[in-house]
Amino acid sequence: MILQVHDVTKRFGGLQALSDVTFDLHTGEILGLIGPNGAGKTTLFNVINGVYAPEHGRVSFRGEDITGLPSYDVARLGLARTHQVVRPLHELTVRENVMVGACYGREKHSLKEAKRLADGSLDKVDLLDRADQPSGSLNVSQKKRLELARALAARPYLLLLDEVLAGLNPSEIASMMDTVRAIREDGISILMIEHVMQAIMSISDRILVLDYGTLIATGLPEEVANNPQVIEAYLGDPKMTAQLLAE
Amino acid sequence: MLDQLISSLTDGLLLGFVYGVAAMGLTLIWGVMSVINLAHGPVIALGMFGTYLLFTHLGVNPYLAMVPVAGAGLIAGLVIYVIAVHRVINAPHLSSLLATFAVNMIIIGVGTAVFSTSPQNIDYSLGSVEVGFLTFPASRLVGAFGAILVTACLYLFLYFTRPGKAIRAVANNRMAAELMGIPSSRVLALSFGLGTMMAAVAGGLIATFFPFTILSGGPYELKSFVICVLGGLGNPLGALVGGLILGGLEGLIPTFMPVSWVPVVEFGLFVLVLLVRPTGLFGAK
Amino acid sequence: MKAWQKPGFWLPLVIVLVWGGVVLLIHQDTMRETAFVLLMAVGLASSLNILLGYTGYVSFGHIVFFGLGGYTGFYLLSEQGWPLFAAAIGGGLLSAFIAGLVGLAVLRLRGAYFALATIGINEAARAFVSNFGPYGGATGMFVNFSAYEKYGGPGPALWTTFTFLWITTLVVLLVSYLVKHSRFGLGLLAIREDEDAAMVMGVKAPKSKTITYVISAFFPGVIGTLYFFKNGNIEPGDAFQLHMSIEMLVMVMLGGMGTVMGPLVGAVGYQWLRGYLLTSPIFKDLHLAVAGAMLLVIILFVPAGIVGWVRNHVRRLQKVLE
Amino acid sequence: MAILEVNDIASGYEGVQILWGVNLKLEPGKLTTLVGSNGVGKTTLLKTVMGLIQPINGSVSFQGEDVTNLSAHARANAGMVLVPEGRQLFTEMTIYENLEMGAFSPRARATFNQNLDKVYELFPRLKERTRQKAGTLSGGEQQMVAVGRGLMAEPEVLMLDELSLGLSPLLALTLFEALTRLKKTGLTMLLVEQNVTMALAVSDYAYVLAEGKVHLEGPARELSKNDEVRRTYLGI
Repeated sequence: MILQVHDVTKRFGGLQALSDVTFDLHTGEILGLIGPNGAGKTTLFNVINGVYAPEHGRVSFRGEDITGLPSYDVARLGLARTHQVVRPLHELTVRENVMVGACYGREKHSLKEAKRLADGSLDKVDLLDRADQPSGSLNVSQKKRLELARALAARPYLLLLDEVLAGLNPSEIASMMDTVRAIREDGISILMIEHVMQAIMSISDRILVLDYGTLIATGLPEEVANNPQVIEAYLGDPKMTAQLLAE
Repeated sequence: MLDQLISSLTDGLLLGFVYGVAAMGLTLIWGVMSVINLAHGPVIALGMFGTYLLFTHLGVNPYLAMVPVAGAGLIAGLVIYVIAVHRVINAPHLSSLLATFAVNMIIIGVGTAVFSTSPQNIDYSLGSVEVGFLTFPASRLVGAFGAILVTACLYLFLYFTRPGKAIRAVANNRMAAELMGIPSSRVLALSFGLGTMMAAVAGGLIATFFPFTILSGGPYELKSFVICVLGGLGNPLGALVGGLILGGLEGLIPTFMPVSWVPVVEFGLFVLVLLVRPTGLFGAK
Repeated sequence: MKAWQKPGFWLPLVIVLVWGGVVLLIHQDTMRETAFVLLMAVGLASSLNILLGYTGYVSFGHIVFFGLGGYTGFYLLSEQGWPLFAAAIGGGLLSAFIAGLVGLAVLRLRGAYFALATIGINEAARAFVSNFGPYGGATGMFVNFSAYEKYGGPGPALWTTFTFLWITTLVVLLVSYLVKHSRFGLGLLAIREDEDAAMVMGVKAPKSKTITYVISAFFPGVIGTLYFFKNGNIEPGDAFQLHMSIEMLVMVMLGGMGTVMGPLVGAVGYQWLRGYLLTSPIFKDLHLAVAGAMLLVIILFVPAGIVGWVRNHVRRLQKVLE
Repeated sequence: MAILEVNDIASGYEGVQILWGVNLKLEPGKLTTLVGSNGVGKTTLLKTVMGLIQPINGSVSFQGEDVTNLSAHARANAGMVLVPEGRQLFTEMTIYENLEMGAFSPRARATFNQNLDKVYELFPRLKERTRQKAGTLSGGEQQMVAVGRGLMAEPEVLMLDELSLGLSPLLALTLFEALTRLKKTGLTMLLVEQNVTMALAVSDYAYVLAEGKVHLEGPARELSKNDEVRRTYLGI
């Protein structure tokens, strides 16, 4: 068990963003996290990696309680993530961006060593030929790859991926999926948020479904896809629609 | 002892009203567009000189002179906004800080060349007023009334007129305001104009109390920072209360310790409030 | 490639090295005075740039460290009889210490709030020193004449001070380069670009920012001691001029923030312009207004500064101008 | 004739192109729905239509006139009104003031009182608390204010971005009911929704956006039976 989330609750003002979320992530697993917009998926990520402290509940990573630890300490334990809205460090080059990940990740590397590692992870995501360009000049798909490379360079045990496929075209999606699979082959566990259903259903070992801050379903992809509660969360309640039309 | 305490407190509070007006201009601009106007001090000084020139050369009553001074302040603000501020409104804070500071340098530079730095004063006395054992210059009382009047006008403008409400809407959510058909750029320019108008009027009022030079706006700009932070940046009514607190402190402190400690307390408090309650003493958390 | 093989590393150092060397060789008083003002500007602007340029935090009251350090160094030298070198280091250490104390708290503030707080700290320090007996209160201190004798009288003492300033400036530029091109500096640049993302990557932002604040406060303290020793007296009005703080910012912006060369170019350019305007018969009275207008043009149209602009437009010079 | 026409719009932000030639037409008096998965560019399209984002290519015409170069506030004055995603209320102002700001444009001022009555009739809950600050309301009430504010602008076309986002099913239902009542008044509307079933049920015509282009279009009733829509959403 690499990650255990137990009874996590997070509020913003009066809004209940997460309520009593509990799940485990097995070592080497790809766990998909889905749910409609505003369901609390990114908030859950933020609680796991220490951007927010939960009001209630526990997060433990590789057997260690990391609840409430600042995000930089969590990162140094070997938990890396990407952001939904890509956040490259604009004025730095692509390579320098990835070097930040290597220098401050799980292993503390010198600049020289970080450079070597950075080139390695850039190669893995097919960005090596852009290494010397300023990261602000990349297009969206390259920025997504850059974020991934940056997270990989930290040599994490667990990777949180927040919508790495959003905004990509089908061929880009396919190659990104290959990259994600290759990362898992390297022994890194993955928790990923995704809206591109076909992709997440095919790549995940298990799926979690979040709706209004509550886990409404957990299971194998095909189970989840046929769960009436999940369909309703995504497409709306057919009974409610009938009621609306009746009026 | 108590008499003295009350009298110096009253003195400070009366002055505090005028500080409040100066700070209100700064806080209005911050509240609407998140710009700290470092040209605030020189505009205060221009208000002083405007009132002085109208009085000395044209013989206009200094209080009446404040009407054209206010108008000129509004126009000056619009011009400053269009030339120096509009292009950096969405840039990092450093840009707008330095752009308004550049305006500060230009005003001080031209002002020094025109007016020199020798002190001037408005030679117009209203005598003094006695209330019980308290005696203070009548100009202070009129100044305080002027300040209350200006605050009331600003409040009525912001809450009961269309342009005023548009300013609040733009301050609150510029994109939504634009979607509702409010021309946000023009509203920003108007807000900046109003902010400098308040500074000019405050300058005019202060000029009736003390001698001044073109550099005299600086200390009031610093005081305005303190007041805005006490009252919560972006909160005009908070600025008035903050002004009273500062004026009160300035009145009270000298009865307990040497007057030279006043700025230590003021700026110490300023940094403390920024750290502990950046939304101001009465702002929401 | 080793650091000394890179022009970005040695170019600024060689410029200052040759410049100071020439002044020492020619040994002319007016030339020394001009060079003193310029090197001081370079040193101050470069120190500020270590904070402003690398972390993006806008310190509007950075002159407080020049004032506090200057006062302390001056006191040690004049009242306690310390040698100039030790007193200057003492002044720098005091500034660094204060920055460490204040930094942890103030650096939590972001953007304009941080800028305002630094103004407040400067004003509070000025007011405090005006009341502080050992430092001479509002009238300040005059240098004890015996302090000059160690260096063979007032004239030679000025040359010694200049030499120290020259060395200090070289050290600032060296440190500026080394910080930028270190693992630590990479973390700072990450903070500048996106502090929250940097923390998620493992950069300990609070600690890194405070260390940087301390470094960028140390040198103004040293320079302050040298400057006020040269002047022979110190008073609160001169030591904590908000105006000088902003001039430092302008120099950094003019040259290009976040580069090692930028503050050097900006400081020399700004001081040269200022000197020219002050002596020109046409602009003499309007020098401040003209400088303001130029600043405005730079902010509005060349926000990257001179060095930044050149780097962005002439790719070949990117390696030369760090 | 279409009241609003989007011709071959290419758009994006921060140098990232998201839309690659979108065509759309709104027929007067009809409710049109735009659906598509997350991140496909629905909000970008609405923002481009309103002039908050300048398109890379293409044009927008409204009532037969090209408005591509008009500012957002000028378009609002002409009768194009967007109820933006995330409500974007004036949180520091009261409900009444929010509605008042909705009627800022000269064309809306004349009918202020009638529109106010209409909004209060549609959402009686707002009338009870006109003096309450909008920021203190619940999510559903905020959405009512947002829609109400849009209606106060006397729109010729009302665009609604993510009407039911973050609302509980019951509140979503309330808002959809309001939508159907507005439809009966003959208002032209463009709805962006993630609740596809409900959106298609109330709409006349629908567009499905995928990969930055219009992927499918047709009468809503037909699309609601189309398996392809379902597939884009659930990946089955």
